[in-house]
Amino acid sequence: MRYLPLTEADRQQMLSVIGAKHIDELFVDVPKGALLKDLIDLPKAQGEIEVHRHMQRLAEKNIPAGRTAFFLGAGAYRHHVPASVDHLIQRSEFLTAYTPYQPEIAQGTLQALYEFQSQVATLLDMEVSNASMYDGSTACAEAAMMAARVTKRKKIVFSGGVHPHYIETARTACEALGLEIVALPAAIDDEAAVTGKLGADVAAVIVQSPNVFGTITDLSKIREAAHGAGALMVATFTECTAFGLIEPGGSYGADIVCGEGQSIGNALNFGGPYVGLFTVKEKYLRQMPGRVAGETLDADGKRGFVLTLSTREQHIRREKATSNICTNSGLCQLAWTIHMTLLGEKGLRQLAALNHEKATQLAFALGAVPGVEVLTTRFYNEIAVRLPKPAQGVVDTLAAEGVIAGVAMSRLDPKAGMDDVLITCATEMNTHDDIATYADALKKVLAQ
Amino acid sequence: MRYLPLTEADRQQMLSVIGAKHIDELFVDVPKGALLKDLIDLPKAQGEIEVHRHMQRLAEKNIPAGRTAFFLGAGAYRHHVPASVDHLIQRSEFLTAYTPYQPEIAQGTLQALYEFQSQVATLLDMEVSNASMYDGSTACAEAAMMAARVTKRKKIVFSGGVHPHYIETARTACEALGLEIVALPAAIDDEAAVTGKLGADVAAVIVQSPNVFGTITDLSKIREAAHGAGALMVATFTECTAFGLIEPGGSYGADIVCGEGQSIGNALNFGGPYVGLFTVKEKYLRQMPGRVAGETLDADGKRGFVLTLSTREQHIRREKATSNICTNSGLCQLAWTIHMTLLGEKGLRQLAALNHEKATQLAFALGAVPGVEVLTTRFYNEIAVRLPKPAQGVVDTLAAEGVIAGVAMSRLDPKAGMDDVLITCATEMNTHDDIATYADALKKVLAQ
Amino acid sequence: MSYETTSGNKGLQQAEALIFETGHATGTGVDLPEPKGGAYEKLGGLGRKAALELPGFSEPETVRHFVRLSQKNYAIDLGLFPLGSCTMKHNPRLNERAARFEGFADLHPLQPTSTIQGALELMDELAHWLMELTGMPAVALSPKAGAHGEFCGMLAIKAALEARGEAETRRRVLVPESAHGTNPATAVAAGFIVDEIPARDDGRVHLDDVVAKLGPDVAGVMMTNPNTCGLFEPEIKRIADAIHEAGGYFYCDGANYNAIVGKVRPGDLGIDAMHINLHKTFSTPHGGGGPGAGPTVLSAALAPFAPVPHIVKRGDVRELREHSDGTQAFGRMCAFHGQMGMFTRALTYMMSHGSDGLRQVAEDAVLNANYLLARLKPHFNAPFGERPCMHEVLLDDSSIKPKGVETIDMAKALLDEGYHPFTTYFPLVVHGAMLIEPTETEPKRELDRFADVMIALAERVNAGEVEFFKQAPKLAPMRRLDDTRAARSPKLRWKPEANSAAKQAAE
Amino acid sequence: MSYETTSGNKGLQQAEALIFETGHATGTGVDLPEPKGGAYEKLGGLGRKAALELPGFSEPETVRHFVRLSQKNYAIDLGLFPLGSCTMKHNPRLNERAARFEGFADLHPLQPTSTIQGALELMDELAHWLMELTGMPAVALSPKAGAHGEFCGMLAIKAALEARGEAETRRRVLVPESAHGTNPATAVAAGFIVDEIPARDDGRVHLDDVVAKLGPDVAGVMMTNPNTCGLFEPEIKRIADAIHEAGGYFYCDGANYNAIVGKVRPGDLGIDAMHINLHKTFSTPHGGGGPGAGPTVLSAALAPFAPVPHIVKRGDVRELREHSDGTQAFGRMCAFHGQMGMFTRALTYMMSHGSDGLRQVAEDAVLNANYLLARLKPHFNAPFGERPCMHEVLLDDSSIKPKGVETIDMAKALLDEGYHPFTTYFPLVVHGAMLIEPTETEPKRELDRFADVMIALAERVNAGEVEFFKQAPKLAPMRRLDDTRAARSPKLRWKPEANSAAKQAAE
Ligand SMILES: Cc1ncc(COP(=O)(O)O)c(C=O)c1O
Ligand SMILES: Cc1ncc(COP(=O)(O)O)c(C=O)c1O
Repeated sequence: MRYLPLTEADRQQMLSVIGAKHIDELFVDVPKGALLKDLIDLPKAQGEIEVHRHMQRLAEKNIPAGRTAFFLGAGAYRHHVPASVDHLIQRSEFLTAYTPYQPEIAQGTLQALYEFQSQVATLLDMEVSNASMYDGSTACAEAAMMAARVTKRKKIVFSGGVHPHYIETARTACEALGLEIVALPAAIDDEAAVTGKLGADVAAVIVQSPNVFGTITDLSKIREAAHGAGALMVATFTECTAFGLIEPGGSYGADIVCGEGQSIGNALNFGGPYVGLFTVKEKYLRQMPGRVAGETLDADGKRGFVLTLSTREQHIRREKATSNICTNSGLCQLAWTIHMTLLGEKGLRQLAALNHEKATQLAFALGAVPGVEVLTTRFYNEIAVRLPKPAQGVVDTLAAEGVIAGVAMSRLDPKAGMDDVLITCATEMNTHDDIATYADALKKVLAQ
Repeated sequence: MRYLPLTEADRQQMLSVIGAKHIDELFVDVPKGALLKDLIDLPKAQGEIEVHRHMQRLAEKNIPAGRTAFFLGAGAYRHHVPASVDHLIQRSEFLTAYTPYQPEIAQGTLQALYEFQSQVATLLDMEVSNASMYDGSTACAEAAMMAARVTKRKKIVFSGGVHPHYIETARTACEALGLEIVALPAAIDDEAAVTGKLGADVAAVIVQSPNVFGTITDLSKIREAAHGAGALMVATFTECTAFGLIEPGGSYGADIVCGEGQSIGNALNFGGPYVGLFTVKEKYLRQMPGRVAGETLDADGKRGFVLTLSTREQHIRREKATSNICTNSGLCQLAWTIHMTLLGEKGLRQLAALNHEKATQLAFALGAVPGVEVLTTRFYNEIAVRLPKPAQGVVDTLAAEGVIAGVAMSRLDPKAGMDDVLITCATEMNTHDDIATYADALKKVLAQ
Repeated sequence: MSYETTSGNKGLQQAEALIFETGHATGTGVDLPEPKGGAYEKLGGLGRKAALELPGFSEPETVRHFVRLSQKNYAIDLGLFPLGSCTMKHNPRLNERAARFEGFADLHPLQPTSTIQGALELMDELAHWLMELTGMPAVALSPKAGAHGEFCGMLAIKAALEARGEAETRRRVLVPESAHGTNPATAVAAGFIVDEIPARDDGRVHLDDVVAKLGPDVAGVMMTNPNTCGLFEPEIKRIADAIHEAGGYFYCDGANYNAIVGKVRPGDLGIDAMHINLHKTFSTPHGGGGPGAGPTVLSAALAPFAPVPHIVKRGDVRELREHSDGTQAFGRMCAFHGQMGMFTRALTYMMSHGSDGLRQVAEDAVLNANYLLARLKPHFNAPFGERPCMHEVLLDDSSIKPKGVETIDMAKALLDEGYHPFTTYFPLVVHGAMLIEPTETEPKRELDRFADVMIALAERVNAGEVEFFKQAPKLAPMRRLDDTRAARSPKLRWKPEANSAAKQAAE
Repeated sequence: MSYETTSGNKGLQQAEALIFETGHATGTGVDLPEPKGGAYEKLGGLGRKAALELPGFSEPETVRHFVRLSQKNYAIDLGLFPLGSCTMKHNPRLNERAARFEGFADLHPLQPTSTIQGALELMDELAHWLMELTGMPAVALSPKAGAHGEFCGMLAIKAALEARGEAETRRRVLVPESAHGTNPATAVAAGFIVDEIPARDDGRVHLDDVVAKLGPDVAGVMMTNPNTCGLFEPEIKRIADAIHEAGGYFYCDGANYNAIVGKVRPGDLGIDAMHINLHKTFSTPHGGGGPGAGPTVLSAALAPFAPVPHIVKRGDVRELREHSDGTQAFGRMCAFHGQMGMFTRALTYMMSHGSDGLRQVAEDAVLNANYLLARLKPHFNAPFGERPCMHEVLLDDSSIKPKGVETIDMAKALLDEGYHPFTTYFPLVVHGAMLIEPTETEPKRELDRFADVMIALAERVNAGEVEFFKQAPKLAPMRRLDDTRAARSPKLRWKPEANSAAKQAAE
């Protein structure tokens, strides 16, 4: 077996050093009957050629985004990741390292983490960032739980613009802890509904901007209302490139800003692995979940980095930990940092402007299709449109034509009562032709 | 421009340190009128997205071997290269290093070279290997020239089984030096014709086994005849995996054994880059072309490796050099070494046996097609067959059916008078189904 | 041999400042068309006002920065990485290739299901392998790492209790003292109360201790098997039976599954839920801290409560059920379907090994650990060394501490010898623990060299060379780093005002 | 800080033996079906008899072996690699990706042309770029490196002379003393006789010197421009005219084309043939010694003699002409069509830069070199430093040698500072030459750091620290290696009998 270096001779020799005759003597503690005599009924070992072929066959049963006119976002975005990013994250020293528990031989990972934290905090205009969460949805759930810890309150209010999957993820986690989730009705423009709903029992109000319908929101009023009620404001997001063009939650005084980082450095990957970004105000640092790298000195007085503040974490605090998270999104976080380093302020601003430009072109093109109404008026790269037919059927029909038009709101939330709403987005990857193809195909489908 | 780090501010500042006002002041030596004022009429800079798209579009105008039933060899072979090979050769420290002129910071390259030389010499059963040539054809040409130097004679005899492109490459190089090339008529079994032709003016007889028709030859008689005439025997090859199963030239007492290494570690790449293998008897070492790594000690007495015997080479010997070669096939040679390390004796023997097995299956299947005659009786993984029609047309027709059947001998050598001969090969990549598809398609085409 | 160079480099070891110290806002490594300007701006006046101050680098500078950083890391690809509980095995490169196939990597999780049939089939195949290997009837693929899998399993238990109307009454979860920190943290996150089973001298959980704690308020137990001391729990089956009898469920932490894959099916031991760290047993790369994946197998009792999404097969076509309404699913673990990029790697790994190779994995992992145990036992205290271990060797510093050398010093001395050390001070139940997990991908000669080094270090302890250890590491990229200083006044990000000070320190 | 470790490692620097010392014939990292045996054997009794004794490694061991080796190398990705004449610029990663597209990498050179239209189109595009940039009407793509391109160009000259019936009479080729070794070696390989043009104090080739050597037996001249001293040849155009007038041809070594790409077209200078090292100017990776690619542009006079294969366009379809019969082609350079893998990379590079970016390449390369010249001139002797240089700075050791420090010592001291040194002792016409080529992909701060280091070293020379230099390197993976010993009794491969001795040395 190509991955197993021991030879039969090695095995015999090692057993004799151990003083055992047969390998099963080392499994003595396994209860009688539970030690399998036969092989489990699964295929036997296969060579690279065969396995490669099998995986390729499976891959080719899918239609990759790049082979279509592609306008789907809603939590995951198709951006160009420079070739050097994937090259660098595949370096053995990054790819096959563990969590940097021995900082003297892990400065590569640690310095990159420190740079990541610095970039994320800068991008989101926040004071402190952790070293990543699993993804945006779990980061958002952690924010809800953290807010409950900070405020010692039990009610979490979700604005009507938060991605339904984020709400469900948080609901699953929070209800187990006995927290109450109040999810306001889905709304293209969700600001007004939130500000009214905040009583003295609210731990946090969670808002998303750009929201799931693409709407961008001035969060000042919500922040005022939240803070007025003694609640935290959590600002979440699914598209982090937006903050190259619009103000992030931190600029509106949010207490926690968290969301999905996939857009930078990471491929679509059918939903994972992604990278959750998580930032807080410094005063809440001790309640922050997840790892964090910090600066220190070595015995010679040289600057270096270590994982720090681990008394918040499960391996020290156990049942009193701020979270149970252990393994996080290391390599995806590294990809984020590398891509962000390549972008810099200049590249990020250009990228964001380009996304916005494509989205305005898309809005214009779709708005010109008879029967289609563009619902989102302030947006970054995503919009919601109302169709004269149920959106799910339109999406399916268009897919057969090679157009991935977006996602029907009814798929994300069947109970929202928005069956005719389609969420659609454009990025720097969309050409003018793509947009024309989409609009033409939509016109045809709607005319049928 | 994403690859150019200087900013405009840097440029201005640097010019002022230099004491120049404008960059063109640094180009003062360019003759008046030759310094271009305008941009050359070519497209301007493009981003990764656009260039990627363009290259992909070109790539997709080809039909990759793997998307066909593929049976083409004749100098380049489709084998499986383990994924780890490509991963390792892309390590920055290998990929972006230069020729190891500073051995203290190039031991990675140098030790790998030493291992390569050791592996190649072992595989070919020869005493000394160099550090690689461009490819098999140029290695063979170098062997011809080296034989002329060693023997101080001017006639090179090519057996009728040598790849026609190798003969043409050697002819081009040798005739410039005033050497005479005698190419014997192409012959499936070329042994007998050679032994008769060797006079006292012959510098070398060059034979290939497996030859271009796949025939493997006992080189003992040719060796005897060559040495009897005071000539060298040069054994060349295009398929180095063969020597996991058959005796290499070295075992027959060849003076120079050289050929193509592509089969191990290297993709088809439409013909290049490949890696030429070049080995000699130790007594001819000082006449060997190309670089070579050797063992030595450092100032602390530790073993290390350096490029050595450079007094043979152009950068020291200039017009008296054994060759003008400078840049060779570094990274392809590294890929060869890595793949060979993965194979080891065990894997190589299995690989070779598997190739042979597939080729016998192929010979059997094609032999059963009405009108087809299998011409090669002793072979490794390649055979020649006689078709009842001109082979070129059959190849073209089959290509349209998704079968790449091999190459018509008339394409390699239109003057050989073998228009009905097809050269076809099988490797570990061919499935049973592939072979059946091929045989069926051939049957149909021949029946038309 | 050492002197201060002008460059700050030491031979091949390159000094490297922070990007914030050397980059600038106009630097960039991407070429994008200049935006056409605000003509069509639809931002509603919410455009970003202040400068971002994010440094950018050209591609050459970026590549160099991260290549330089990378060389300050240790990694499996450099040598033995015997970090106990972490299963640092070789990461096959075929897996990396497969994960990057366009048909997997360039697939959006919300594409119409007609366009993702291969992806769903792959998930089903992976599920099949996991279920067959563990002998369990169901698996939830979506958990994103081990701890997330624990959370999934405990939520399934909670949902099952709820379905029985006992969620309010059964809130106590028994967790051995030796458990990994994620276990108690997870139990609490799932709304349970942790009740610790105290450690025993033999490193095992005793049936009696469990039985003593059972009662009508017990939701279940969270045990690790093989456990964190590297031992198989001999009474596991009987403990499971006792728990079930008492109306509770058995959660098994499967982090150490590598020791028994193909040899023992957790389903045969009475387990109700177990996460599998694909980044351990099934070799998806650790990547310096993630990503992982924590599919969680479930017993028949818990299967109905598995979280969405579910894959539903209708004839030849696979569909996704994405909402829990109308099902017993307890909810949703994350936005999408889990760590697809890890699924492709893990399936590639499994198919490469096959049922025979996976069994050999367990045997070789256990053999390698016992071989190290045999070689090291004469030189160190092995608290449970009387019986064979599983895939990990547990030593402690009790024989060296009296001579002034602790576990941490031994670890730092290993850095100079070119090794990543063992896991230090875990499990907590053994003082000065050194937990060594070689894994099956180490050849014998690497084990021997490591054992030689450990023994040579033990001899230095015996020779009284305490300062040697306290000064270590001396040959690593950095000397010992000051954790206390880092935690005392945390500096967690680069800040412009700290700029010049930091720059000085870097030089 | 240094001591002998038990493992032989020093922190992250891993000791690593030869595969022949640690591998064995039964080890393997591939899984192939066991062959079914000899039933169908068609070997005619010529099967391999003796054991091969090729060592094999599992994949984990193989990966580790080569990763460990790799870390003993310096590379562009680690830092400045100012090796004059080698143009060690950044290698963009997009190019690596493009070269690996299945549609290029998995293509056989002899596939029917209907299946390779994209490949032929790519070659045509590359040819178009090269011809436009150089202002030349033809290009032979097949040469496999620079020296092979020289050979191609000289054979084209020979063929042109033959066509004129002057091949026998015109055999003398003028080559400046400063030429790279490949030039005279190539001329001889092509059957010419080398006549050296002696060097001049100003590092240039003088028209007078050339004219003095012209005659009816002169085939041509081989000059390098910019030349190996890093200078543009001011009289190049007039030299070309003189050569042409005398009935000869002008071969230009294009190794230094990076300095003028987009700024000057060689075709405007009267050049008849010039190779372009795609692995220099167009950034295909050097790979530790290759592969390269040496497409050779040809003037109208030489174009008819270009070697096969030729691409022939018929309507929209491209065909290959693979035999020289019926053409004036001088023959064939190699078995197939040249270095396709380099063509994809080079075209990707060219399109990324565009005509504007390529011009900027030349300007920045020249600017960087002149900046270094300005900073270093006060501290070292710059033999031609009075005028601007092109992309290379030429220093020599005349100012330091009297103090006991030579070029080689300076080079070895740079190793400790974390740099690959300049090219040493080339060109031969300058004693103790140090030829520094920074390339355009270096940011200013890297140039400044390098200059600081060079200046600090110059100060050490002035301070009389000769031993410091003679002992260098001290921080590199190895101390100074003994070239003489290696050449005296060459050990060029591992041999079983030498096994145990070698093993001892490794330990
Ligand atoms: C015993 C044990 N349980 C649980 C975990 C948590 O797994 P993860 O890091 O994948 O969340 C670990 C990881 O180190 C572990 O060792
Ligand atoms: C001036 C000069 N000419 C020719 C060559 C030979 O080119 P190649 O190494 O590609 O054969 C070189 C390479 O270093 C060179 O510097």
